[in-house]
Amino acid sequence: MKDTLSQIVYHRSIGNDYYRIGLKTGWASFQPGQFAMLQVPGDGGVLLRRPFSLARQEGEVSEILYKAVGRGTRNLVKLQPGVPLKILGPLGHGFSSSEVSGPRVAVAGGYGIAPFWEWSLQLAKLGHRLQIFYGARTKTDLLYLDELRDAGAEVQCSTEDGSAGFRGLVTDLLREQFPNGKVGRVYSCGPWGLLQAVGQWCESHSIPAELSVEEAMGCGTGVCLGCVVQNRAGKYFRACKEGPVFLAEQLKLN
Amino acid sequence: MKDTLSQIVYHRSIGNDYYRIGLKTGWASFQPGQFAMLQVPGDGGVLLRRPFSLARQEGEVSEILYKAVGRGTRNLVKLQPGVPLKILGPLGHGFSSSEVSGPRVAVAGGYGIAPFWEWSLQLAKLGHRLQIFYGARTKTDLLYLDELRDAGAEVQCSTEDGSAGFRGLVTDLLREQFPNGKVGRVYSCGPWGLLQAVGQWCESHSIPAELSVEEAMGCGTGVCLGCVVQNRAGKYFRACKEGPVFLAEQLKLN
Amino acid sequence: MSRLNVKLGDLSLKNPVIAASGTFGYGEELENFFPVESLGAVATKGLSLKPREGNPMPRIVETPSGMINAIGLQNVGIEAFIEKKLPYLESKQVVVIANIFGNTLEEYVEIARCLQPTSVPAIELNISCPNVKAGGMEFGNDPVQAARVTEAVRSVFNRHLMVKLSPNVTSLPKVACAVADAGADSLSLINTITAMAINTKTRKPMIANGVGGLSGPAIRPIAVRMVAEVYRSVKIPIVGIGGIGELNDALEFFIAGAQAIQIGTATFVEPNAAHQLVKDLDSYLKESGINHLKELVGTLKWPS
Amino acid sequence: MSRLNVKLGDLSLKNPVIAASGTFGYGEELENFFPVESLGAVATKGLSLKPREGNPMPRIVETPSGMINAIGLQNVGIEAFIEKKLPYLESKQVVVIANIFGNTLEEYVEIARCLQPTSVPAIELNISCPNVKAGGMEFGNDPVQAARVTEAVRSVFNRHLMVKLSPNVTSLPKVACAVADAGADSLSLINTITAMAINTKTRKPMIANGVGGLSGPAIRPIAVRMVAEVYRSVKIPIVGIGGIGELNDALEFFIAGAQAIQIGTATFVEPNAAHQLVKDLDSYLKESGINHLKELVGTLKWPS
Ligand SMILES: Cc1cc2nc3c(=O)[nH]c(=O)nc-3n(C[C@H](O)[C@H](O)[C@H](O)COP(=O)(O)OP(=O)(O)OC[C@H]3O[C@@H](n4cnc5c(N)ncnc54)[C@H](O)[C@@H]3O)c2cc1C
Ligand SMILES: Cc1cc2nc3c(=O)[nH]c(=O)nc-3n(C[C@H](O)[C@H](O)[C@H](O)COP(=O)(O)OP(=O)(O)OC[C@H]3O[C@@H](n4cnc5c(N)ncnc54)[C@H](O)[C@@H]3O)c2cc1C
Ligand SMILES: Cc1cc2nc3c(=O)[nH]c(=O)nc-3n(C[C@H](O)[C@H](O)[C@H](O)COP(=O)(O)O)c2cc1C
Ligand SMILES: Cc1cc2nc3c(=O)[nH]c(=O)nc-3n(C[C@H](O)[C@H](O)[C@H](O)COP(=O)(O)O)c2cc1C
Ligand code: FES
Ligand code: FES
Repeated sequence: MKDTLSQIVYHRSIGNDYYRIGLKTGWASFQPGQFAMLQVPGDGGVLLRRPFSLARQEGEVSEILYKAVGRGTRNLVKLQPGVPLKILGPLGHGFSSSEVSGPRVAVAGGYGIAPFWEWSLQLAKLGHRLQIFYGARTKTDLLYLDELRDAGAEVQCSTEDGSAGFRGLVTDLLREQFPNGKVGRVYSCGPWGLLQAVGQWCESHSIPAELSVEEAMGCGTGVCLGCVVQNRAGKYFRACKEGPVFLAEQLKLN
Repeated sequence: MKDTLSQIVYHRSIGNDYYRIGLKTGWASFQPGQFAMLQVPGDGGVLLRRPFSLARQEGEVSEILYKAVGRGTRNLVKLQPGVPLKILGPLGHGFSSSEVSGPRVAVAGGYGIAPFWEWSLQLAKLGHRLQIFYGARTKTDLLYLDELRDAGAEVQCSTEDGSAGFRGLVTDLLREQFPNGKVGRVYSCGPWGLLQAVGQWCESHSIPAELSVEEAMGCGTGVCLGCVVQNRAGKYFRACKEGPVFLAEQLKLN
Repeated sequence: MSRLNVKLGDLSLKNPVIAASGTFGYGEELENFFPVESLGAVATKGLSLKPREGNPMPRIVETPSGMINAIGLQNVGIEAFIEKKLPYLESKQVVVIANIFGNTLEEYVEIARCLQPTSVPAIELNISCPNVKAGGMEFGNDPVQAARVTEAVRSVFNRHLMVKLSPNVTSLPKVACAVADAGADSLSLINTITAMAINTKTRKPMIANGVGGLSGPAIRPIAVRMVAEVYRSVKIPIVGIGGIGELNDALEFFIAGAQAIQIGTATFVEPNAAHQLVKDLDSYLKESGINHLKELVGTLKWPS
Repeated sequence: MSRLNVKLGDLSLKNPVIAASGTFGYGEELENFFPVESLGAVATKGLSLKPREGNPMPRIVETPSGMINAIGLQNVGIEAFIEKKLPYLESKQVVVIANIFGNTLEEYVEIARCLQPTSVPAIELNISCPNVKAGGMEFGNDPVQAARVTEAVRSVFNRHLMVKLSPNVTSLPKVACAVADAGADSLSLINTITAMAINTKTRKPMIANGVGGLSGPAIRPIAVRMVAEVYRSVKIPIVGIGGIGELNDALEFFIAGAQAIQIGTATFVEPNAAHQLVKDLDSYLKESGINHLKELVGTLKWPS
């Protein structure tokens, strides 16, 4: 974890308000699921940094996949290569590298796919293949498909409108593929509703699951207590420090 | 006066924190001494627009000459051609086009030279030659020299350190050149100390003088009353509306 | 745009967007940008009994997402206003809210008396200006004083009486209740928050007056909170003010309980801000299938 | 850096930069960025008698140049603090200021009693937290209550007692004087300003608690004004807080009358902010030929 004055190396629109930004962080590596707090332009009084999953480390360059949704990200879009930006990271705890018996399955929703690019690559190096179930609203919200396949992952998609892959929720696709829940471990990243459904399904089949949560963050370093999630005993944990990846059993899923 | 979403056409450093920025305003023309309120990037909570003299209108493009001094201008520096910026103008009252008997003399300090580029051109068109006395701290603070000469003006410079032209204050140069004060009309733009000295000298020789003042501005449109200057009776006038160019006799010069 | 009309007690506005006092001159200055009559109303610059020259310069300074001002109520005085400025506004048929300010209770009453025989449909009682030495602020900071001046003005002016509250108090609901009981028809809030910035080179305040009033987006969250609080404690209509620039800002105030809003500092940045907001509000209601603005007012879901 | 050392009454700090309560955890979290002992002091997260889980989510939201928080004083409780968190800070030999908070006067006293036998050299009495239902705020908003709790804690804790004031009052000097008379050794100000933001889609507050506390650059001009006001009315040392991020911000507070300052929200944006400020302050004094920071304190030139 350190704060780096990086430079934008590339910055590309990939349609539908999604962007890929490459920053020269010089970081050696990161654990997929870890994130960074990125400085965004200060227009309109934007003060805090924004949290983004780290998607890829290639040499000195770290990639982030982001969707322009609000004041900060919409202004970020305007910055061109060469512009310096502060980035604090890698932060938090990513997916675990523990031994697994049975298929390793990732379930991603929307830009929640980001960590699974690097994760596919890292697992491939260890001789494992990640089976990714990837849900989105529509075809153009499916991102990184080529990258994931090149990384050795097996990707099955679903869209809500049926414009690509399975029509429906990605968790339905998952249920269909593993009717008996014969899965070694599940890694999931996406909206809370997805994490809940994944967590509950895994629980019902006693599959160990790791869920990457998304909470508003003030600091990313554990000092503000603004990003907490509750465990089943009602105790709060910091998403930025103890998470963002938690074991499903640690989280209050309803 | 209108508010235009213009585009940066060019943006060039000319050394020493000075920049020339060209904006596609589509304005037909302006009266030299008039100014515009320019949007600057909002980093650090910058809220208000910034006032700048209009230096030149060429076709659809208006030029501003600015010095990067604070939060707003230092962030402005980073913007590249193509970026859209709102600009409100032309605002206020510029130098008057009244008949003059005797030489027309401009006295400028620092970036106060800006309005005299267009003014030289406009006067030249009417067959008049502007005699410019231009003072700055040092050689590299002397700007637009070629432009002014190309515009038909006669330029005499002074620098405080003697690195170019007369060594000393531009008002001393002026006194030296016109010991008897045989001048038709004086136009001046620069720091308050310069305007005071120019105003007092003109008064002692009964030369009509027009002084362009620089005050902090909230709105530029006359509604905030934040930019006032006092006349000799202690009454306040708005620099953005009744000014920024005032007759010396209207201003309390001490 | 009938979905936008508002009735503040007996005062009808065609829409809820009002130009805030001190940020719109006397209504003439921005006629190049939009017709003043497109606004719900215009609150004039604060008017005093005699003309005032206001404070020395510098009078304004930018702060993060805000600005401090200490104009010191420079204005033409009530007489010149009625003679020279009011006719323009009358000719435009825009609702005029005369913002008034006195050094003493008697001055407030005297100004209100001058306005009674005019066409001005509403007074906004400024008991909250931090930029003058005597009067103003003291009234606004004390429920008893605030009620006294409200009552006194009430007794000489029989049209709409709006009272503009100072945010620089421990309990705004207390002042609000006192003022409502004393006969105010509506409340407008908030005025600026007393603030200071220092030039660290000269070690002088950035504003000649020393302190001034903070306005702009920086204070919006404080203003929204105060509107929501006051809405829970008084029954008379509330006009929300503080850092409103665009649609979403205004919606926050309506949801918190404001029936109308005022645009201040935003007009400095975007001369067209108030006019644009009227249009954006109308489109918003239309697109959201909301029949009338009042369906929004006070719909805030407080946590249980 | 001897030009930076500060004596707040009997409390010696090696420099005037303090990490603000609730923005620096228990001092361990940022050890990757700089040695905690490079700061003048660390104010702990607000400590209560029993552990507190704090408020539900969402707890924070960004506003223009600021943020609102309603963490609700999530903390380990005084006992676990002393056992588990204090040893780390003791090992670093950094000055610890224990920020404490009670629901009742008795709780305040009880916590202070627990701290008396420890090594903690100073208590910061938080009578100003807007994010809990009972206690806190009420003490801070009323001079009499503020004095009562100060006096009570004073009687059981014999080292440095700093009292942290709430800005949500009509007259901060009144509260400041009452607290000083009741035995406070120093005052820290300001805590956050009560504020609200609304999600206009759901019509719910952006913060689960409804209201929260506004911090960050947006409130700096208000904080500077309050420090300048309080400096004129009390003799005990003042610690300035509110939107301080960089050198010039801190200088404003020193000139206004603060002998030390705290860095809060800035640490979220720049984990290194407090540490950097120590260095920048030292360079500034050196380059300006100022022998000691105290030459700056309270040098504000008020307008005559
Ligand atoms: C651990 C983590 C990983 C993330 N990874 C990605 C990613 O890989 N790609 C991506 O596009 N987005 C990601 N997000 C969401 C991303 O942080 C938000 O979209 C972004 O902060 C929105 O900023 P804004 O200024 O555009 O929006 P605004 O709405 O203007 O932001 C206002 C405030 O709310 C916060 N906020 C708004 N939306 C979210 C959100 N969904 N989650 C958390 N905070 C939010 C902002 O950080 C900011 O503080 C991640 C969030 C977290 C917590
Ligand atoms: C009529 C007029 C014409 C001007 N013409 C030019 C010009 O042609 N070229 C040029 O370089 N500058 C010009 N200036 C000065 C220019 O407006 C300031 O340099 C600029 O506003 C500084 O902004 P900042 O954000 O960099 O500084 P900051 O110090 O961060 O600004 C903070 C606030 O103070 C105001 N301010 C700061 N310095 C000045 C100043 N000198 N005059 C007025 N307001 C100030 C800003 O507008 C802003 O509101 C002119 C000013 C006026 C009033
Ligand atoms: C430059 C300036 C002058 C003001 N003058 C007055 C005034 O004369 N009377 C008054 O009641 N309020 C006055 N105000 C306060 C505004 O009407 C408004 O209450 C305040 O600025 C908050 O709104 P805003 O954040 O939208 O600006 C003034 C505000 C500014 C910025
Ligand atoms: C997330 C957060 C938590 C805080 N927790 C506390 C607290 O526990 N006790 C306290 O006295 N102040 C607390 N504060 C207030 C700060 O210490 C400080 O007074 C305030 O934020 C203003 O300073 P700033 O603008 O530099 O942040 C908290 C502030 C924030 C932003
Ligand atoms: S984001 Fe501040 S503690 Fe997690
Ligand atoms: S800048 Fe607002 S009146 Fe001149």
